[in-house]
Amino acid sequence: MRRLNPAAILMLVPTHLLLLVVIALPSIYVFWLSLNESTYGSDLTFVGLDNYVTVLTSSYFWRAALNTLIVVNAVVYIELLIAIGMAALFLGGVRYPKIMFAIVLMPYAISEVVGVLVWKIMLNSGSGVLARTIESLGFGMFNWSVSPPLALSVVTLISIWHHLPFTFLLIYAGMLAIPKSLYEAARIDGATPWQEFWRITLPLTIPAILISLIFRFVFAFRLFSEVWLLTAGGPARLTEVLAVYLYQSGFKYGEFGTASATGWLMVIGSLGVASIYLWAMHRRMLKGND
Amino acid sequence: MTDAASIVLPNMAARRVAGTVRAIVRTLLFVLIIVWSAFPILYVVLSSFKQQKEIFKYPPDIIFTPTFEHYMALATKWTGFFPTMANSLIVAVGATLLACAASILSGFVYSRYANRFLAGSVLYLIAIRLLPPIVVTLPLFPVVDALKLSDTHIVLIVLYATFWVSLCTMIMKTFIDKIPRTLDEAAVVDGATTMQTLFRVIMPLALQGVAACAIFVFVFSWNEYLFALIFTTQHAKTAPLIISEVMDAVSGTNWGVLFAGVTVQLLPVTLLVMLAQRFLIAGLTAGSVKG
Amino acid sequence: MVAINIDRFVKRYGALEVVHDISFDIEEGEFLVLVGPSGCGKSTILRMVAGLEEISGGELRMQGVRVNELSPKERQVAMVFQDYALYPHMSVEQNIGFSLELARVPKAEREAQVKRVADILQIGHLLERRPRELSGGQRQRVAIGRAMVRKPQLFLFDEPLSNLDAKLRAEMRGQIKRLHQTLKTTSMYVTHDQLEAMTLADRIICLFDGHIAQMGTPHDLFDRPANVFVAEFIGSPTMNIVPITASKAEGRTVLTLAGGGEVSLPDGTALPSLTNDGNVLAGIRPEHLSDTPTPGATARIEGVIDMLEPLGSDILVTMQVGGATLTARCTDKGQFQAGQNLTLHFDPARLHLFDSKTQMRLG
Amino acid sequence: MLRKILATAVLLAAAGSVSAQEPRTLTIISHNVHKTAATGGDLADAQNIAGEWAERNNVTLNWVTLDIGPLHDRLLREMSLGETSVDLAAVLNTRVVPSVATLLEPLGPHMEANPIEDFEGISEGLREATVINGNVVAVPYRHATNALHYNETLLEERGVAVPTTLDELLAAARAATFTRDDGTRVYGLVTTLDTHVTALQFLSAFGAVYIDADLNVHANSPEMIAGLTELANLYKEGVLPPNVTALGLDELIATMREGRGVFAINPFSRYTALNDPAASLYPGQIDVMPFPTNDPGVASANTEFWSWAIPANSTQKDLAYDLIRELSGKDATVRAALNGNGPVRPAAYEDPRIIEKLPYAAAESIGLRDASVAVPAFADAVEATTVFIEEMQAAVLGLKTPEEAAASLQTRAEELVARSK
Repeated sequence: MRRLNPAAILMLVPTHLLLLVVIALPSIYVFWLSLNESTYGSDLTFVGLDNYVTVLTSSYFWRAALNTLIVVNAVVYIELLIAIGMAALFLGGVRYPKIMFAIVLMPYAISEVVGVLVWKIMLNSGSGVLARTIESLGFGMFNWSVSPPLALSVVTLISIWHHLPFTFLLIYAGMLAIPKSLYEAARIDGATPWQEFWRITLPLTIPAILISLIFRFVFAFRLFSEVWLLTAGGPARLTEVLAVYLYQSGFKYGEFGTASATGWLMVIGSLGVASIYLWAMHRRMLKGND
Repeated sequence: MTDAASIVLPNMAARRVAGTVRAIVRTLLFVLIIVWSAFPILYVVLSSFKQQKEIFKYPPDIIFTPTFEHYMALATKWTGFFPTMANSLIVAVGATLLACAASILSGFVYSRYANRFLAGSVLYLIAIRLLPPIVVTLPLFPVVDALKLSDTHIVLIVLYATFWVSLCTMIMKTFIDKIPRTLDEAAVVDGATTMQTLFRVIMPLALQGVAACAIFVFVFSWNEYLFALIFTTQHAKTAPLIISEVMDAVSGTNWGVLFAGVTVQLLPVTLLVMLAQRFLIAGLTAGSVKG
Repeated sequence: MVAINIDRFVKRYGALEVVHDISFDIEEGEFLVLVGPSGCGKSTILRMVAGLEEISGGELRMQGVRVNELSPKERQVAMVFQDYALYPHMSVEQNIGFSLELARVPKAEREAQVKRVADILQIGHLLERRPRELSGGQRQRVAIGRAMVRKPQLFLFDEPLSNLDAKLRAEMRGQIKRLHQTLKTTSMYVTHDQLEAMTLADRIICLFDGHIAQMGTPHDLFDRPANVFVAEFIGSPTMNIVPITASKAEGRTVLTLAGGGEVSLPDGTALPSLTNDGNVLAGIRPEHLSDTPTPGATARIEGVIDMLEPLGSDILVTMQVGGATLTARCTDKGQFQAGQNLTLHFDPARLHLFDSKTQMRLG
Repeated sequence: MLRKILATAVLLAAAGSVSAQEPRTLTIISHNVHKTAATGGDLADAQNIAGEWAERNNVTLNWVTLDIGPLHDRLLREMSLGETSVDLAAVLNTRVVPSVATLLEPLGPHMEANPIEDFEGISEGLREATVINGNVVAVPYRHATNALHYNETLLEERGVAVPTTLDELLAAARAATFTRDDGTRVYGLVTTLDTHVTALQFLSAFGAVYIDADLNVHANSPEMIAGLTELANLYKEGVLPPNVTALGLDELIATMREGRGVFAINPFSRYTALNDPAASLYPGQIDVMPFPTNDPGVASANTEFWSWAIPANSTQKDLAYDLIRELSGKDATVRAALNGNGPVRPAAYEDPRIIEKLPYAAAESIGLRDASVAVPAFADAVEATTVFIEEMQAAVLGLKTPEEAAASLQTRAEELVARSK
């Protein structure tokens, strides 16, 4: 490990300058906003922690938080398992890699809004291709939109569909970077493919897995389009997630204090759910990696 | 070899059967993956060639006479679409280059240097991304306007790049971590400056990471809607805004045109992915060190 | 002429000091080998000379000029790495020519230089290949070629042969030796293998725990090891070292082994002045012990054969004597059997005595 | 590489700021329908009202079109700046709450200096709704009044007569609900219950009012409870689609076009989309009438309407007002209606050009006559609609009884109203 020298510090400048100007400074201002009451074109009125009290005493906030927690954890972990399995499958060799690759990444390439709409069309009770297929298979009418558990399951499904390529790509690229010689050594030592996967592939993919986990938590926590376009939080606000709550309570009414407070509470919440992985990453960084 | 260790010949026939079973299972899994990934997309692409009336037919027609009317409509009625695609391209390419360049530099530093400050700033890199972007736009909008950057490509390029630079830095770090440090030293002894080391030796070997980052940033910038909506009006307007106008809340969505637009939108990204795939599976680090 | 001065080198990592106040010079054209077990600081010193590690204390001078602050390029050093560190994305030609390219040497000249080096190393036919298409020995040659092409002031080798199998290692050792004889470039070579050190070096510096244990020609280190550490490190099989008590009885010197065995020394054997009331460590190399009396081998020691390790024409005989174990290298004529009594003969001049406390050579 | 990007960026930024300084450019932000209404868009017989005005006045129109939500979000952000480049904006009545109205230019002085032709000819209900805190802040331009669309072919197929009263409608919707042999379900009544407008349309036929113009809350009225009960029953019986609370506009249109719905609650102007021969399986067979009540001849019609407004921080207010004047003229209103606009002057429906062009002109004129705004504009109006949607959905899905929902709605709406006063 070399000591940080001026050249290295200079190389950090572009990244940190971008983050500082575009996100860090505005975030600080947003914190100030959260301590004030304001709307479009109005001056700020300092109200202390009132906005936080408003949000934290709102039953809608807590329902949204619970929904978010359930959906986020389901999405992130299921997606991770599928992605690892898929990456391992691809690692064993792919025919027509270019085309396969394009196909696998397509759900990610399509815009989120359109992706959700297409699923909604296909799942429309009584008319969608998938809903009618499910019905014709004898499962009864697939009326997910009025059942919060079913609706949130559909949200989870679509979110996984859309973001799986992200997680897959990170993990697959991580697996590809493992030197072949390690596998050769393991094979000579008599390892079965299964052992190879558990003893070499998986441990050496941990850094990539950590990153994908952390960033998927970051992205999933602000899940919006899936819920907004499918149920708009309904019926009766039962399927709202935090980002929808933020939009409903903050932006729809132009209450920036509430919106900012909710935003900062979401920061704390997502730090909470991803804390183990953040801690692990910090540890690796302190130890200077491998 | 006297006692215990004697070679038992495996049952070759059983092994062949197991191999065949494995091949079949693998093929089935690939088919499953294709169906899962491509089915909704195929639905969009096929629908874009159907008459409006046929789009929602159940059971859907697999074989039909294709029509190009929606593509024609896209070109003639939604005249903004193709020009805005050019904007999308400028913005996406610009954001990709900026994000990749910044993250290669910082990812290299995070990989090759370590101290308490750097380890702490990794947490900062991630934590800073936790605030929902829509909230961040509150203070950004007046600032961008005051800087006269509203409705320019540069504002979207900078915004998109910033929103990915954290993740890309971490990606680049993990990939550069896998490159033996002696290669840096060899380059230094060969007389390379830090920049030459990075761009001539490290970057070519971290192309997998660069490819992954490029895909992420490009795809995001290509489809991004919220910031484009807030920060552009005319000159820098991107294609997703036109697509959203097709999904109209007054006269209803024009599905045929929407699907045609989405299909067109998908093409450049698909090409990029196919291009990047080559770098992703290159596995260049083989043979660098050791016998 | 002195080419390099290493003056009071110190290396610290935080509070941990791993190289302690080390000084030595390298003569122009000399082949200097730093040898020592892993963790002794030899690689660190090499990397400090190369400019890859910061010099925490002391001064490095080349041709009399302080170069602490200069980059490796400015110091005009070239280095061969233990793991070769070939650029995997470049062909052999590009690997070798990389430094010239960075120095903006014109293409034609660059190609000529690469060709010249490749011919010397007999890798001319491999120029188009990538490192992953090369064997271990070929990679090693490319790594050397990459260092050679720059015509450096100083060649640095960081355990370059440790990843090769025994046969290749011997072959490459010879090649490096020949190369040095041709090019006469000042070289500094780090290894943990004493055999490499002995065969290659004009001069050896043996390091232990961040200190110089001994510095000198291979003969100096072999014949007059300055301390127990060097005595045991240099030479294979390892020198026998046993604690003894030396006493004078009737004008004769008697060496008594800790477990009770006795060494008979002929009359008039001159021993250095002994310390610690005669409690010292005695050392004798296995090849200096013989089962047959030869002229000059006037000292004797008796014991019981414990183990036999045939080496072909020679055999290693391990003998138990008074609680100590001695190994001798004898000519194998099938005369030994485990459990047999055996008398070994040696020349008292070959006996090395060390202070049991300071471990330093006596006399 | 970085340097090149930055250089390009600076160039682009410079190019952007230069073109923004072109003289006499009027920037209009609106929905695409307003652009089509004012310019004719790509219609075959386009009436380019705004274009003619622009040519006369040597102005370049810079037309920014956005969907409803984004349009207001963007407009509000622009109006919060010190100075905006937006000169003229189309705004939806429910969005012009008092806090927003303060960001709009009061039009009274402009109208005094330069009156709009026959301003009183614009529907009174709409004109009154644009006066906020005593100031006229917008001029009504386009209305979307709810009505009842019905598929004549399906009614014939089921042997059901076209209803004339609310009770007949409910009976007809039930009678027209059936399942086809191939498993396709046909729903008697289709509506979008993810928004307050259509639900309030249905409820107002029972005489229910949520919040009146004087900000009195009537949510816990017998009429409201009766309406909610009926809605819940229709849902339970399967007359309404099972996903009615998540059913969006697009799905409503698709359901009607494909003959999976018989009656639909929708604005009059949806007629064109539902009968579009390119997209509908029943072109020309979906008729429209004012939403019936049990008083024969009296329609129930909830309306939403769009107006033109000028941001108070605009730099070309006079020019913008001149365009409003042009677009609001009597003849311009008729010509815009020919472009497909919902004319805000009842007199326009008597113009022969309109009668010839719009088959539903007579019905819509009755609708416009009886129209009232669904929820009046007050500070927490948007939140009041959210609360309504929540309680209404709970009643329809049976999560609450209609009585519970109505009582809860009353309490919550009163709180909101009290907060605004």
